Parts: sequence; structure tokens; C-alpha cells
Amino acid sequence: MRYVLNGESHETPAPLSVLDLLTRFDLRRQRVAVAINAEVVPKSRFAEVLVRDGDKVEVIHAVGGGA
Amino acid sequence: MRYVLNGESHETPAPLSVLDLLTRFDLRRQRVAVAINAEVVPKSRFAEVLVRDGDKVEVIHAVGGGA
Amino acid sequence: MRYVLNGESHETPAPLSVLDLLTRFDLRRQRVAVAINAEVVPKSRFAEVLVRDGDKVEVIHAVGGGA
Amino acid sequence: MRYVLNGESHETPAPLSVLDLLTRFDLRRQRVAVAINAEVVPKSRFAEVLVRDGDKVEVIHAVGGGA
Amino acid sequence: MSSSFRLGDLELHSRLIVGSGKYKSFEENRLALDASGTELTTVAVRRVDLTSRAAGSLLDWIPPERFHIIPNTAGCSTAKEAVLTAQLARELLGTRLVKLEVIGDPRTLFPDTVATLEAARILVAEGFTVLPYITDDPVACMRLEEIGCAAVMPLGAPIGSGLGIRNPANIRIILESVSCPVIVDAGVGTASDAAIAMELGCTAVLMSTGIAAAKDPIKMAHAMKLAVEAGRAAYEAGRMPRRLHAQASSPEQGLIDLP
Amino acid sequence: MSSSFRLGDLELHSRLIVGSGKYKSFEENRLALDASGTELTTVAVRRVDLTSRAAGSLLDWIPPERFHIIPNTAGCSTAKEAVLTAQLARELLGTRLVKLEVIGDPRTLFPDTVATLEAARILVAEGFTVLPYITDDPVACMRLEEIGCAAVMPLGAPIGSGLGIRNPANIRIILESVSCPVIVDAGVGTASDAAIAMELGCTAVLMSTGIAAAKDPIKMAHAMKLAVEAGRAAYEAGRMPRRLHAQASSPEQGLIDLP
Amino acid sequence: MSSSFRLGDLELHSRLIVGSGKYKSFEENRLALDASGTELTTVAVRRVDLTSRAAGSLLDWIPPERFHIIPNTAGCSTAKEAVLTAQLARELLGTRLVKLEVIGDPRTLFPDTVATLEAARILVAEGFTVLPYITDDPVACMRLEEIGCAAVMPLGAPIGSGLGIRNPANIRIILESVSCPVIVDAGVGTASDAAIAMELGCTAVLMSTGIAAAKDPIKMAHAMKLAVEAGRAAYEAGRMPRRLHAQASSPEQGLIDLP
Amino acid sequence: MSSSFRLGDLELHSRLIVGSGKYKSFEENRLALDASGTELTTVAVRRVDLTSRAAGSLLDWIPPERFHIIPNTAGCSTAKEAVLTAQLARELLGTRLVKLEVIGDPRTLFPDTVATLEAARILVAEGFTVLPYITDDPVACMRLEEIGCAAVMPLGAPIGSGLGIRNPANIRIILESVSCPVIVDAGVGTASDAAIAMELGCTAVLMSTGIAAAKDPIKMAHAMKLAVEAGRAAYEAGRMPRRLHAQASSPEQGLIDLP
Repeated sequence: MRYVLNGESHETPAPLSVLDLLTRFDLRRQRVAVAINAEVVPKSRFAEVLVRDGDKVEVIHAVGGGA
Repeated sequence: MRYVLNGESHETPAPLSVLDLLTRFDLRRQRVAVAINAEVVPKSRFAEVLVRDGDKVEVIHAVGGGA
Repeated sequence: MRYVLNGESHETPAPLSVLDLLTRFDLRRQRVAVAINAEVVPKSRFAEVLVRDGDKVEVIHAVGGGA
Repeated sequence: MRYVLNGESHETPAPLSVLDLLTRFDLRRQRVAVAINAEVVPKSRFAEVLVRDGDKVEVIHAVGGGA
Repeated sequence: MSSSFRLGDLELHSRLIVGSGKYKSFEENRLALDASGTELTTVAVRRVDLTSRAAGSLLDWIPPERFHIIPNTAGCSTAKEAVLTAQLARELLGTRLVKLEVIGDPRTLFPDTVATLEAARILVAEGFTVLPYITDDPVACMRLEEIGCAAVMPLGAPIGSGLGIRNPANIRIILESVSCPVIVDAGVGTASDAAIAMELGCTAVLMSTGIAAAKDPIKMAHAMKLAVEAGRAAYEAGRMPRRLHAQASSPEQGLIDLP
Repeated sequence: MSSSFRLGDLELHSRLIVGSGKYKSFEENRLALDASGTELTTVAVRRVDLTSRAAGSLLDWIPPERFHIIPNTAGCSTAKEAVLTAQLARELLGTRLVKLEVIGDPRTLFPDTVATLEAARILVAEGFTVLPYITDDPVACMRLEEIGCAAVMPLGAPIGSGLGIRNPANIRIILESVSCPVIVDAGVGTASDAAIAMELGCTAVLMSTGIAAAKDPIKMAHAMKLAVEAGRAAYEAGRMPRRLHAQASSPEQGLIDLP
Repeated sequence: MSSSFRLGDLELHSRLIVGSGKYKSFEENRLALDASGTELTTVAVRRVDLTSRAAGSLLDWIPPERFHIIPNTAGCSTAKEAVLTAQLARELLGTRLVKLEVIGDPRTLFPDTVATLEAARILVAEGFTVLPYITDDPVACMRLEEIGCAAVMPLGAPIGSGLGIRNPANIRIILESVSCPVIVDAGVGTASDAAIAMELGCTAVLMSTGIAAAKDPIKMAHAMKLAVEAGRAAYEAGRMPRRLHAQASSPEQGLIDLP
Repeated sequence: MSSSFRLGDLELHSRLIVGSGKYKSFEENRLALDASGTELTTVAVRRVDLTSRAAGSLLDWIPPERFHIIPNTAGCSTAKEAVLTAQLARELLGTRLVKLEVIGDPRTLFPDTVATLEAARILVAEGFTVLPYITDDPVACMRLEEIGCAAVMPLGAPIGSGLGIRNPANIRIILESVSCPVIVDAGVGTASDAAIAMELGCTAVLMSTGIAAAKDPIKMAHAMKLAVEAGRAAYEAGRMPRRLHAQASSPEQGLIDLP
């Protein structure tokens, strides 16, 4: 199964939850928000929502910038 | 038959062409353009296009103004 | 004897000291400075300096104004 | 005899007129004005006025500049 | 003296475009056009007044062999109104050129950017040569150029204000941002305002009240003609650099000595 | 077109006075004078260089039947120097007119007000027609007029700066304060600067670097000619009042209705 | 000293809003926030970099009990991007407030008016408290208020330019045209720029580069705090009228005579 | 917060100097002084009115332990008058400091440069610490410093005009030209004007009408205090460079993609 995370293609043998994904990338303790295919995934549903084949996942955080 | 000419309601017993209308209002020799129900009537068709019951007719001319 | 005080002519029978003058015009307790004929009279000499015939005396004080 | 011409010291065996001076420096046909010791020498007197020992002579002309 | 420029099919030598209206008489209007040296004037279109017939028409005073006459959509506040007005005006005046104005606020006469873009899109598709009045917004100007407008006409200051070029920095950014002609429209109150617009590198200036509301409109029209030419020539000549400080233009050698 | 004015015995029609110097060649200087339409140019006087003889003189290029040539006292920093320079220049050029400059600071070329007043007093007494360069100080200008100067020439901005009319409020106050001609001297960097000076009501503008240091001095000279005429015409025409707000120049009656 | 104002549910006492970013360190950013006295700062949201993990996060340095932190949509160039960014940011930061930026031109960072209006409409419908960055266009501001934005944030000058309030006349017209808070966003380069914005009657000022790019950002943050307070107080105090002319503040009676 | 400066023997921490006069009451004057944070105020000296005795004196309201009170020579129009006034005032107030004003034109209150220099020379020789009001003329300022004045006080705009710093270029040139303190005197109409003066690098600002003629003088006095501190802090912080163009303060990496 393939998915795109923040613009980079990744492969994984089996579907995984958003929480799994964040764990895999060492982001579990970071303050982040997640969208799959341009839909926001509420933090409360990270454990249940699955990343599926072909999904585009965005994981964002706050940075300095803008005005 | 009723029609609205430049915002004023008018009544006439029978349908009349745009040319008739202009004649009636002494505008035949004026440089004007005409729209019926927000569609421009080409000058070449003034004699054939009829003003019908309920039509909104605009007769415009050039004036000083704008920038 | 005549002297001019702040632009007004005054007459007095006998010479008088600056201190006398200030007393006469009820200015003794005011904070003022005095010039006679465009020379400043130091406060310490008010008792001894005399106003003479024809003198021009200026008695000034501080007011709000200027920049 | 020594004189200073435009800031430079010059020596000459005998007194010479302004006209002689201008001739010597090839300035006779130039449009110039002359001052000796900060006094203007009118053009009409170039032949008669003598440059004397110790004189400061200025020979000026028009140039582009200033505002 | 200076080169010509194009607006659609039109080739113009005068860089001054003059509006009509606000003059004391048609004659004064015409004399001001003459004095301005303009080749292009704009007119509004309005309903004929059926009750009181005016004695004569502005068009009788503006010979089409001397002046290009193009309509504006002054007074329109929606894209729909502006499009119909442009269509009527094309039929009336026989020109594809149109000065597009869609007013967003009747009090200040600022344009409605969204409606202007919408109307421009329709009119360009219908074959009009569109000259849109717009705020001094570089992005709006870029969009109008992308749509296919023949020029962009940012305001120098509010219509009728006479405040001059309020934001030269924005005009400069617009000039960097588009390739089409940039014509300052509105705000010019006196001759130097027009010169400043041209010195920035604008292609032309359009004005109306600046001439018509002067005490002597005809002399002011002539002043504006000269100012536009002056500003253009200065732009082409390339101005000296600015410095905080004086620098002598006289040689520093050869100063006289005093005894 | 516009009326003439006088400086002493001189009657002038062009309101542009052009300095000399800083041009690439005498020829360029002359062509710029031609393009500017000026009738009056100023020259400096300097010691003849006795060691290297220059090929020709500026005066050979400026026909006195076409241009009035008046000297300036550029480079002088005391009243005494300025007076001697003026005397020499009068003998050289046969004119009583003198542009008086007494520089108080060689770095910025600001005038020395005290020394300028002193020199002006002496020169007026000797029969000169004195045109003094001065700061934009209303009181200094009033004093120079009282002394008998033929005009006052406040700086618009530092000599050679090209910063334009930095303080129009002061120029306006000077215009209210004196009756003699007010000629803005120094600071003009581009055409609109000259137009602004004239719109304020000044009698004329004197410039030097603004033309000579342009990329194309001859074209800029022409731009300045037009700008001075434009500004004068606008001043005479009487500009429209300024308003914060737009005000339509199209009649508000007769707008079309849409179904 | 001066009264508070509201942005949606937020009540604010400081009229200075400070952006983040461009500081040399998170610590400097925090010290600047402290010195500025602000209660509200904006942050951008970006993809986490999966390859190089940054040491710490800006949020660790900004205690939410001291500062309200609201997201912006900086970098978005379409309404769709801006809406998704706002949704993600709301989830991330737990606030309904969003500073809406939809950039129309990456070179100049001017906003895209059409896309900003579109995004604002969607976000307001979704319950966001929208604070849109926009040009100084009165009509665009009126439309944003009609849509239901909590404030309008016209630019004083291009983002990062430090050019100050380029067009105070437009800001004044905006203030006349809307009833919601007007917050000048972008352009402030130094303290007096901020004071001028407040003197015009703006509710607040948002700035970023003006502080961060100063040589001493922390001192400049303090300067900006004082300037915003100064400008507000001057606005509330009601300034003296302007006159061309001097008018003595000293009584004209009682001057001394000299013999 | 910011460093102190000296005027003669006086060490001052507040960079705001406030004139007296024009207030509705002595009490309002005093409250404005308090709100301004000033340490130094100026008073005029006038003949005592012998016919109608005023109820109380300004000096009763200004405690000398809180405020340094220095006299000015307001109203004097010759060097002689100014010198006598200064001498009387020294005797009256027991201070060697004097704000020297010699007015050249009663209508506009511009200074007389020649008379000011003359009076300054005499007063310095007599041991006064002279603070002269002067035009924004770099050469006059240089001369006053050479004479030995403790500061120079160029006008920002005419006294009582409220026009702000009309010619910042001149103030900058003055700051380059002298080493003594430069104090802008006259012209400040609102808070940002004071901030601008300080941002240019001036040592302090003196104002009178800008506070007294505000609708709420006490609030304006406080605004001026903040503005002077803001401008000084901004000067010390070192402002960002100006650019025509936006430059993003958000990182350009890491923008989200939309499907």
C-alpha cells in the first residue's frame, strides 16, 4: 500500500491508523494536525481513522511566519 | 399593450416597431441605441423588431460624464 | 520727579529706592525682576538702588508663553 | 620684481603693464578680467596700469559652473 | 516628439485622455479638448430624457475625425449593468473600445474589483477592447491583463478628489507586474500630478475633474497637455539620482584668493 | 503664452533659468540651453589656468544675442570674495546682474545667510542687480528684499540633491512675505519638481544638475521647459479644490435599469 | 489607560498584534513579544519536516496563558488552500480565530481580493472568526464586513517593505466605510508608522518584520508598544488643527521697551 | 530606560520639553506637565500689569523641585531686547539657561538668523547657557555651535502650525553638521510628529501648542511622552531597511499540497 505523506511517497505492507503513522515518524508527542485527502482528521479520531492506499496525508505544525 | 420605456410605463393599442417608438417620441433623428429586456437591438433592425406587451425598453444616448 | 514704569509715566516728590517702588505698587512679595534704563538691578541691591528723574523702569515677572 | 599671478609667484626684471602681462601669458585675445590686490582693473586701463613689486594679480575668465 | 502607443486597434500620439462632463457648456468642453491636445475622449451613456429635450448633444461638438470617442460604463454597479451598457454603447458609437467602470461604492466611487473582473471577462470574450478602471492593486491589474484587457487603469486617488498620485509605490509595482499599458485614471488635480504619473513610467493619464473643475478649464487643459509631455520626456531622459547632499556643479579648482 | 517678468532691466519670457557646468561638452551644454528654451544662463568665474590652455571657452558656444549670460559667485565663502568676484564678473561680462552665492558649508553648499546679506548690501549699493541664493527662510528673504535685491532665490533642496521642493509650506510663506520675484534655485531633480515650484506661484525656476546629470540632458532640458510652462499655466488656471472623496463627474440621473 | 476592543470572543487591551518568524531564535521571538506588551501573536502552519527534526517548537516558547496564539494562512494562494489551512490550524491550536491571507502574487505578497472574499465567505459560514489581510481598498473592506469578518486588515504598505502608511487617505476612507475594527497589517517599519496608523483611528496594528528585522528587535518591540499607545492616546486626545502659519503662544501684551 | 543628556549643567532624562501658555488654567498647565513626564519647562517674561493684579502666578503651580524652569525671550525682535530679557530672566529665575528666540517676522514667527547669532554671541560671553530657536538651516546651526550654544533648536515647522517635521532632510543634515544636541522646536502637532523627530536622531523635542491646543491637553501630553520615548527607542533599536517590495516573513518551504 502506498500513501503520500507531506509530498513524499511511502510504502507500507498493511493499512495503518493515523496514530500508527505518527508513531512511526516519531510525531506522537508533537503538537500536530492531520488532514487526509484535504479533510481534517480530528485529534480525537487519530486512533480509529485509517490511512488507505493512495491517500494523501498532511501532517502540519505551527511555525513562526506570516504576518 | 403596456411597455416600460426608460423606467416609465406607457400604453399603446397595438404592437409597434422600435422605429415607430422612436418616431413617436421624436427620437428618430437622434443618435440613440436601444435595448429591449436587456438585449441590444441593432440599429439595422429597428424597423422590424417589435415592442411587445410587458417589454422593458431602454433608449440611451451619449452624454458627458464618467472619467 | 518723573519716571516711566512699564511704559507708563509716574510722578513722585522724592527719589525712591527700587524696594520703595515695589512696595508702592504692592509688588514686594511678588517674584519680579527689575531693570532701570536697560540695566538689570540685582535683587540684592533693591534697597540701595534709587530710581531717578527720567529713569525708565521695567518690572517683569514670569508668565506662560513662548515655546 | 616679484608678483603673484593666480596664486603662483613670478619674477620679472622690470615693471610691466597689465597688457604686457596678458601678452606674456598669451591671454591678450582671451576674454578675461583682471584684479590687482583685490581691486578690479577696468579693461580700458590695461595698457596704463602697472603691475608692481609684491602685487597679487588675478586673471579670471568665465567657466561653466555654479547654479 | 515622443513615440506613440496602442490601445487595441487605436494608435495614439497624445498621452492625455480627457473625460467629458462637468463643463459649463458643450463649447467649453470642446475648447478644453482642443487645448489638451488629446486624441481620445470618453463619454457616458444615459437614458434619453423623454420629457425635456436638451438643445443639442455633446456629440455634435466633438468631431469624430478629430477625436476618438469611447464610451465608459460610469454609474454601473454590477457586471451585468456594465456589460449591457457597453453593448449599447458599442451599437451607439460604433467602437469596440470601452472604458469599464463598475462602481462598488456610490459615495467614494471606488471600483468593485470582483465585478470589474467579471465584466471584463465577458466583454473581452465578446470582442471588446476593454480599458478597466481599478484600484491601485497590483494583483487586480495582473488579473485584468491575464483576462485580456488592452490596458489597466489604476486610480491615482479617488475620482474627483484632486489628490494626485497618492501611492506612487503601488503604481511602480503595477508597472513592474504587467506588460500592458498602465494608464492612471482619476486623482490628477493639477499639472504636476500628471507629470508625476508619467515620470513613473505610465503610458498615459486620463483625467476629467482636474481640467473641468479648474477656475479656467481651457488653460488647465493646456497645462495638462504640457505636463504629460514634460513627464514623459523626463521619464525618457532618465532623471538624475537623488542625494541627501549638495554637490557643487562648479569646478572646485581655480577659486580666487583675497589678499 | 504666459506673461513676461523682469529681473532688473531684463525682461524675460521664459521662466526657466539654466546653469552651466557639469555637461560632457560645451556642445552638449549649448544644445541643452537650446532645448530648454531659456533666455538666461549663469556662469562661474575662475582663474585662468596658465599652464594648460583649454581648447576654446564656454562663451564661444553661447551666443549673447540669444542668451543673457550672468555671472554667479559660486565657490565664494565670504562676503568679500563674493563682492570681488561680482566686480570682476561685471567687468568681464558687461552686465550688472549677478547671481549671488555665498556658501556657508562646502560639504552641503548651504548658503551663509549673514554673509549673503552683507554681500547683497554692498553689491546693491554699488549698483548691481542682485539675485541672491538663500535658504527657504522667509525672514532672510524679507531682509534681502528690503536691501533692494531684484529677486530672492530660495533653495528647493540642497544644490545637486535632486530632492525637489522639500518644503512647499516655506515657499508659500515666502511668496506671501515678499513682493519681488521668487525664483526657486537648486533641488529640482525632474520635471514635476519644476512644475510644483511654478504651481506654488514662483516667478521662475533655476536649475543646473537636474538637467546636466540626467541620462539624456538635452531631452531633460526640453522636459523642464514643458514642465515650467505647465506649472505656470496650472497656477494661472487655478486648480480644482482637493477633497478626500470621490465625486462623480457623470450625472446621477438617467442610469439604466436592468430587468 | 485606553479602552479595550474585541475580535470575536477575544477582548484585548493591547492594540499591538505581533507576528512570529524572522527572529534569530525562539528566545528572541519571545523576548520581543514580552517587550511589545502584545496579547496576541500569529503563527503560520507548515508541514512537519520528516527528515530533520527541529530542536523544539515555537509554541514551547509562547505560554498560552500569556499570549493568544492565532494561526494565519500565510503562503496560501487559493481559497481552497486557505480554507484547509484554517481548518487544520483550528484543530491544531483550538481557536476559531484565523488571520486570513490569500496571496495573489508571490513576488510582492499582495493579497488576491477575489480569493480572499471567497475564502472569507466559507470560513465565516464554518464558524471561524475571520481577520482578513486585504489591500487598502474601501470596497473590498466593505464586502468583507458584509460577509461577517470580525475585522478588516488593510495593508499599510507591502509586506516586509517597511514603507509605513503609504496611503493614509485610503485608510481614512476605509474607517468611514466600515463599522468593524480596522487593523493596519503590514508596512510598519518604525515607531512613527505605528503611531500614524493609530492616529488615523485604526483599532490596532499588526506587524512582523518591523520588529524582527530591526537591529535590536527587543528594543524595537518596546518602541512599537509605546508608539501604538502614543498614537491611540493622540487620537483620543484630538489633535490641534493644522495651519500654514505660526501663531504665538505667548501673550502679545506686556513686551518690554528698550530706551 | 534611555540614557540621559545634558544641556549645560542640567542633566535630563526626559527628552520632552514643554512650553507654557495657551492652557485654559494654570491647573491644566500643571496637569499637562505632569502627564508629559517632562523635567523642563519654559516661561516667558513680561511686564507686570500694574492696573489689574492677576490672581496667582504660573510659578506657584510649577514646583521647582519637580521641574526645571527656564526663561525664553519670546516676543523679542532685536538682539538687544533679547539680551536684556535674558538678563532680567536670569535674575528672576536664578538660572543661566535661556531659550533664545529673536523673532524676525511677527506674522509667521520665523526667527531672525542674524539677530539670533548676535544675541547668542553676547549671551554666551556673559556666561549664559544658550538654547537658540532657529530655522532648519545647517549653516546657522553650525555658527550657533561655533559661538558656544549648548544646543541648537531648529524649527520642525512654523510655531503654532502643527505641520510636523516639514523637512526631515534638513534635520538630518543638521544632525550631520553639528555635535551639540539638536532639539526640534516648534511644529509638532501630534504624537507621530514627535516620534519622527526622535527617530531622525534628535536629542529632544520642545513643544507647546501641540499639547495646549489639543482637545484634551492632558491626554495629549501623555501621548507626547510616549511618542518621544517610542521615537527614541526606535532610533536606538535601528529600524529595518526600506524596500519597495514585499518579502515574506514566513518560510517558503513546507507549504501544503491540495489534491
